[in-house]
Amino acid sequence: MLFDQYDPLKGEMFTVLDKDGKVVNKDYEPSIDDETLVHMYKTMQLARIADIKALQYQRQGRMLTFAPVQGQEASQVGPMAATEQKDWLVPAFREAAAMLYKGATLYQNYLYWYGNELGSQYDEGVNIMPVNVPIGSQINHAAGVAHAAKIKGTDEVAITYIGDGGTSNGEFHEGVNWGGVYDLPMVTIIQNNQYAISTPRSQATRAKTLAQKAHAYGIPGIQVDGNDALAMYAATSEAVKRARNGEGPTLIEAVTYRMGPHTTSDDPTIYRSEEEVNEWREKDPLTRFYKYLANRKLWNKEKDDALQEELKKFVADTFKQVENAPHPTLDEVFDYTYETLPEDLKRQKEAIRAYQEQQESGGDE
Amino acid sequence: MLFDQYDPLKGEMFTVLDKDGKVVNKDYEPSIDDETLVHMYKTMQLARIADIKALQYQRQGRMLTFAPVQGQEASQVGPMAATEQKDWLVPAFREAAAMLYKGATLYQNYLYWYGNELGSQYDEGVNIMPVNVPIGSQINHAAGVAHAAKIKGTDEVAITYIGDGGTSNGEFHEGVNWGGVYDLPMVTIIQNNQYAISTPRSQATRAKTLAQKAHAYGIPGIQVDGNDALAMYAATSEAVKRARNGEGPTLIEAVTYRMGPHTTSDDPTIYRSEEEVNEWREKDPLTRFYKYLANRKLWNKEKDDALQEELKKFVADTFKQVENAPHPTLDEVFDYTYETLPEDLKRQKEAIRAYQEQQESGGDE
Amino acid sequence: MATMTLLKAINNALDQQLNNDKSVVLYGEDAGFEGGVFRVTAGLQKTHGKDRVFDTPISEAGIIGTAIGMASNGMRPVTEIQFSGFMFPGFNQMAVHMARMRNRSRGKYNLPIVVRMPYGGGVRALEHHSESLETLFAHIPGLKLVIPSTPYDAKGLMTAAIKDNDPVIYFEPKKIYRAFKQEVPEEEYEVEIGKARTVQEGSDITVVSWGAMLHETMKAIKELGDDISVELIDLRTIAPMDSDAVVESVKKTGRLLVVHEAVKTLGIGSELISRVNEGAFFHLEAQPTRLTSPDITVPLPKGERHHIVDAPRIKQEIEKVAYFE
Amino acid sequence: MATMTLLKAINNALDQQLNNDKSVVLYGEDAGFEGGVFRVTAGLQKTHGKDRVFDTPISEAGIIGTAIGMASNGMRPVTEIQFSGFMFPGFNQMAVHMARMRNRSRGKYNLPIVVRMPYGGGVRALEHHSESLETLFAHIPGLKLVIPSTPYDAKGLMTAAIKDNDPVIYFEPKKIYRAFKQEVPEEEYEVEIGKARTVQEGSDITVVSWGAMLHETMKAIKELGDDISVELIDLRTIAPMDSDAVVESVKKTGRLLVVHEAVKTLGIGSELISRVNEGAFFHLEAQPTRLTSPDITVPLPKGERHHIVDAPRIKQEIEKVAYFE
Ligand SMILES: Cc1ncc(C[n+]2csc(CCOP(=O)(O)OP(=O)(O)O)c2C)c(N)n1
Ligand SMILES: Cc1ncc(C[n+]2csc(CCOP(=O)(O)OP(=O)(O)O)c2C)c(N)n1
Ligand SMILES: [Mg+2]
Ligand SMILES: [Mg+2]
Repeated sequence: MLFDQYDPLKGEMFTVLDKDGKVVNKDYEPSIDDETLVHMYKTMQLARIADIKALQYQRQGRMLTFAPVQGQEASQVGPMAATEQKDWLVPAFREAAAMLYKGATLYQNYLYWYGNELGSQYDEGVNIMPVNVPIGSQINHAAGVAHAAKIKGTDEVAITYIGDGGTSNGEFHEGVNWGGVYDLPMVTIIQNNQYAISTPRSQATRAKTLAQKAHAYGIPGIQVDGNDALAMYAATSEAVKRARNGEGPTLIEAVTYRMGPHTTSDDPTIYRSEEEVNEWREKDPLTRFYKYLANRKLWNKEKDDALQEELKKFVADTFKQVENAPHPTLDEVFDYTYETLPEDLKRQKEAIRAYQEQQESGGDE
Repeated sequence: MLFDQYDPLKGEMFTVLDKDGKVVNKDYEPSIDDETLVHMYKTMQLARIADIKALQYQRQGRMLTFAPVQGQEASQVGPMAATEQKDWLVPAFREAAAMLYKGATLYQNYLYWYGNELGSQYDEGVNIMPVNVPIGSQINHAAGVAHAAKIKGTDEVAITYIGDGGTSNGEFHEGVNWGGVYDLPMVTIIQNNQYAISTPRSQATRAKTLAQKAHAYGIPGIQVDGNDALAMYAATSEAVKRARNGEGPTLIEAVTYRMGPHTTSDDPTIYRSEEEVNEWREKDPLTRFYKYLANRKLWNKEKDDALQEELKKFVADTFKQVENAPHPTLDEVFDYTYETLPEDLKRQKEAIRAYQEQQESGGDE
Repeated sequence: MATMTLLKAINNALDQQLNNDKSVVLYGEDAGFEGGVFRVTAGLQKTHGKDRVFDTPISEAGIIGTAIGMASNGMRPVTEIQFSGFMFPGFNQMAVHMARMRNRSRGKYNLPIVVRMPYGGGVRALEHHSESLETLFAHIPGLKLVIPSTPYDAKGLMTAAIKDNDPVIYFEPKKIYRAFKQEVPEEEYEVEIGKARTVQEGSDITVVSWGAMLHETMKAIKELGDDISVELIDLRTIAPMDSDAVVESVKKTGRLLVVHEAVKTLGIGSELISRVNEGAFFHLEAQPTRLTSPDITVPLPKGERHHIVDAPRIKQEIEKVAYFE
Repeated sequence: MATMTLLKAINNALDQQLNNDKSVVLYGEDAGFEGGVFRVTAGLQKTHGKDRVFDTPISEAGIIGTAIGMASNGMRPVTEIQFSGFMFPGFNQMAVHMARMRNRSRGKYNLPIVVRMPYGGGVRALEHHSESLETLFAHIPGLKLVIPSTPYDAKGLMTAAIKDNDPVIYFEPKKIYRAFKQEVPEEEYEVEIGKARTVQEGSDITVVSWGAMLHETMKAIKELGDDISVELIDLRTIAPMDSDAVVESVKKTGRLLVVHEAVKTLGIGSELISRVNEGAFFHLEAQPTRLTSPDITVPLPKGERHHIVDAPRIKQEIEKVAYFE
C-alpha cells in the first residue's frame, strides 16, 4: 500500500516521473487512458497560458491583483484527474488549474479575478466551492461537504487545498481532525510551494515535512513530488479510493514551487534568489509531463505548437469577453445578501439608486 | 534520552511507579529531596481535600459551580515540583493542584470559584496566569510568555495545561506550533482525563495517542502515566531542561482520569460506567504516592491522619474566610476595565451608584 | 396543545424538523449523547440516530465551518455553540463565510444553517457564560439573529429558522429555559423571522426589549400599575431588525425606552434609537433612551448585581422617560 | 520637522519606540523581513534585529495570543494583522482575553499591546481586503481603538498607543497610506487617545468622520463653499469615544451628520447619534443623520461603486441636514 510505503518522518518523497519524464517508479505508474493524459496536459497548458496572459493584462492595468498558479499545475491537475464529476473541489485561492480541470470555465476564473462575483457562480453540477481567501477556513468546509456525503450515503469525495503557510492556521487543524474523527471521505492536499508570501516554509512549522502532520490526526500522510502530475494522480487516486471505501481521510503534501509572485502586488525578488527560481525551473511540471507524453507518442512538438496557438487565441478572446461583460448592477450587489431583501435594505438600495440616477442625469441637487 | 526512548506512535507509556508505589523504572526514578517529596504529597492532599469540601459546600448551596481536580493531582503537582519559582504556570481551568503548588493560596483558589475576580490577583512573584476558561487559548499565552523569556534572555520556562478535548481546538495547534517555530522554552501538558464533559477521548481525535501530535510540530512528545507523580516529575524535568538549554518545546500527554464530575453542574453517570470509575480508583495518584513515600519511610499512617486533620481544618477555615470576604464593590467591577476610567464609563458607574444608594435608602422615586 | 417550557419547546421544534426533513442534522459539543449541557437536545440522538444527531470535538470553527460545507452539499445543519461566549473561535466562519456564501457565489450556494447558542446573564455563572453578543451578529450583513422570549415563539422561530434558506443565529435565553410554561401547539407552525411582537398596546411610551430581559421589563410594567400606558414590543428578531414596528409605535407614543442586557456602547439600543430618530424624529417628546448593562466585562457572580438591569430600575427609567417634559 | 506620508509616520513612530524602549517588539505575517505587504515596517528588522522584529506563521490567534503572554511577561508587543478582514481568527483572543486580563486579574496583569491593521475600502482589492470593522472592537469593553487620518496623528497616536498600558487597536487607513505628506516632528510626541480633533470650526452643522473618509468629507466641504458653516470633527479615537466633543459641538450647531465607511446597522454612527440624543436632545434642529455604506458585503471591485460613500454624496447629505427645517 502506497501510504504505508512512504514515511514522511523519514523524509521519503513519492515520485513517479523524473525530470526527463521517465518513469522511475514503475509499480506506481498509474494507468490513465490516453485521452485523459492529453486532457491533463492541455489543461495544464491552458492554466499556464492563462496565467502568463493575465500577468501581462495586469501589468497593462487591465486586470486586478490575482494569485498566479504557474509552477503548481501538476499538483492541481493530477489530483483532479483522479476524481470523478460528483467529487468536490474545495479550493484555497491559488487553484486556477484545478478549477479549470474540474469544470470552471476560464471565463469564470477570469471574471472572478477581474472583480466580479459572478465568476464564482459555477455551472449546475460543477462541484467547486468559490475561491476562499481567509487562510485555512476552507478545510472545515471540505470536512462538511464530506460529512454530508457520508450522512447522505453518496460516495462523493471532497478534495481540498491549502498552502504550506496555511498549515499553521488553527482551522487546518480543526478541519483535518474533524475528517479523522468521523472517518470522512476527504483528501487534503497541502501545496507546499515553499513560501507564504515572503515567509519561507521553515517559518511555518518546525516539522521537517508537512505530511507528517497526519500523525496528529491518526490518518495517512504522504509527501509527493508536486511537480510530477503522475505521482500526484497516483497518490490522490489511492486517497480517493480509501475515502470512497469509508476508510477515511488522507493528507498529501505536494512539494512544489510558485514560479511567479505571490500575487501581482508582490515582489518576490526581495525574499528569494534567482538561483533558487532557476533550480525549480528545471523541474517544470509541464516540461516533465510533455516529455512523458512524448515518450508515449501521445504528444509532439507540432501538436504542442498548434495547441499553444489555439490556447493563446482562446485566452485572449476570453479576456476580451470578460472586459466586455457588464459590471455588477446595484441590484446584484444587494440582492444576494439574503434570499429575500429585508425592508430596510430595500430602502438603502433605493436611496443609492436615486442618488446614482440623479448623478447620471447631471443634477446634484 | 527519555524522549527518544518512548515512542507514542507505538503507544509506549512512560511510568516510574506501579500501582503499589514500587519503582518499576529505576533508570528514570528522579532524585528529589525528601522535603520536596513530602511537600508534593501534602499539596496533593490539600488539593484533594479542598476539592471534596468544595463539592460539599456546593451541594449545600454555599459554593458556585467549579471544576473538580480529583484524580489529576499527580499530573499537576509532579510537573510543578519540577519547575522553579521563576517559571510560569499557564493553566486551563482544572489546575487547582498545580496552582496551589506554584504559589496560589487556597483562599485565592476558593475566592475565584466563589465568584470573585480578586481570586486571580496572585501575589507578586507568583507567575501564574489566571484560570482560563475558553478552551485552548491559553496555549498561545504560554508561547508568548516563553517568547518574552527568550527575547529578554532570561531562562524562565512556561508550563501550560490543556485537556484531551482541548487538543481539537485550533489554538492548541497554533500555540504549540508557535513554540516550535521559535524554539521556545515551553512545555505543554495535555491532561488526558478521558473526557471532555460527556464526550470521550476517542471523539477528540482519531490519533491513537495525543502525544504523537508532537510530530505535527517537529518537537518531542511523550505519553506519561499521569497518575504517577514521579513519572510526571521526571518527564517535566527533562522537558524543562531542554527548554532552558534552548532546545525548544516539549509535548507531554498525561494519561489520567477525572474522578469527579466535569463541573458541579455535570452528571457523569449519564456517560460513564461505575466499573470504569472503579478501575481508575485503583490507580489513585495519592495512594500510589503515599505508598512510595511509605516505602521510603518518609510518611506513615500516623502522619497522614494528622495531616488530614490539619488540612480539613485549614480548608474549613479558609472557606469561612472566603464566605466572609467582602463582595466586589461597584468601583472594583468598573475600575479595572482600563488603567484610567473613560469619562463616559465614569458617568455610567455613577448612575448605577446613585440608583443603588437610592434603593438602599428605601425610596424608589 | 401541550404546555411546555421554552427549553422543551425548542426540543420539540428540533424533534419535529428532524422528523419531517431528512436533510436536517444537529450537532455540537455534548449535544448528541447527553443532549447538551442544558439538555435542550435530550433524547434527539436516541430518536434520530447518531448519524444525524451527534457530539463534536471542541472545535467551534469546525462546527460552523462544516455546517457551511454540509449546507453547500444539501443538508440543513442545526448547530450548537455551548455558550455564546464561546462563539468567537467560530466567528470567523460566521462572519467571513456563512454570512457571505450566497452573495459570493451569486446564489449557487445558499446556507440554510441554524446556529443555536444559550446567551445572557444573571445565572451566577463562570466567566464567558453570561454574555449578550447580539451586536456582533447584527452588524454583519447576511446574518439573521432571533431571540425568543416565550415557549410559543421559541418553537415557531426555531421552525422558521430551520426552514429559512439563509443562516440564522438563534440565541436561547438560558435564564428562562425553564422559568415558566405556556401552551404550545403540537403541530408545526412558524413565527415569521423579521417581525417584532407587540406584547401589549399602550399610548404613553414605547418600551422595547427581548429575551429574558423582556420578562424583567414586564415585571416592571406590572409594578407601574395603570399610571403609565406602556406599549411593549418584543423585538424578537434582532436582525433583520423590525425597526418599522418600533418607529410606528413611537410615532404614536412619542417616547422610547430600549432595555437590554448587552453593554451600552453599540448595543442594539443604539441602532433602535438611530432608526427612531430617522423615522419618527418629529414625533419625539423625550429623548429616546436606553437602559443597558454598563460598558464593562460581565463580572463574576459576586459582582454581578452591579451589572445587571433589574425590574425596579426599569420601572424607574420608564417613569423618567414617560414623565419627561 | 520632516515631511512624511501617513505610512512613513507610522514607520517613524515604530522605529522610535523600538529604539527608546527595549521591551517593544514588533511582529506579524511578513512584517519582519520584507516589512509587511504595504512596507509599513520596512527597514525595522534590519535596524532592530530579528529577535525584536519578526515574521510569524499564518496564525492570527497566535499573534494576539502570544502578545498577551508576552505582555504578561513584561514586553510591549506591537502586532500586525495583515488586513483587518483577517482579524477574525484572532478576535477570540482580543475579545475574551486582551480586553479582560486587567479586570480578570484585578490589575496583576495589564496588557500594553498594540494591534495594527490596515483597514478600509476603495482600493480595488480582493474579498476581505476592504472591511471597516470598527464596531466589533468598539463594542468590547476593555479595548481601545484609534484611527489616524493624518501623518501627524498617525505618529502621535502610535506613540501614545505603544505607551498606553492597555491594549490599543490601531486601524490604518490603507487608502491614504501614501496619499499625501505632512510636516511631522522628528522627536517623540503623543496624540492623546480618547480626544477627538476639531478639524474646522463651524456653526451650522457638525460633521463627524475619520480615517480615509475624513478626506472625502473634506472634499465635500470644500465643494460646499461658504454657504454652510461646517464644524468638522475627526473622531480619531473610536473607543473610548470622545462623544463629549461631538455633543458639545451639536449643542452649538443643532445638527449632526456622521460619515463612515462601515455598514449602517450598528456602525459607529448609531452610537454617536444615540449619545447626541442623550446629551443634546433639545438642541437638535434636524434629525441626527448618518451617511454610511449599506448593509451589504463589500462588493468585489467591479461592484464597489455601489457601496462606497463619495464626496458628492457627502456634500448632498450635508446640505440636506443643514437646510432641513
Ligand atoms: C486568515 C488570513 N490571514 C492572512 C491572510 C493573508 N494572506 C493571503 S495569502 C497568504 C500566504 C499564504 O501562504 P500559503 O498558505 O503558503 O499559500 P500560497 O500563497 O503559497 O499559495 C497570506 C498570509 C489571509 N488570506 N487569511
Ligand atoms: C472555546 C470553548 N468552547 C467550549 C467550552 C465549554 N467547555 C468547557 S470545559 C469543556 C470540555 C473540556 O474538556 P477537556 O479539554 O478534556 O478538559 P477537562 O474538562 O476534561 O479538564 C467544554 C467543551 C469552552 N470553555 N471553551
Ligand atoms: Mg505557500
Ligand atoms: Mg478531558
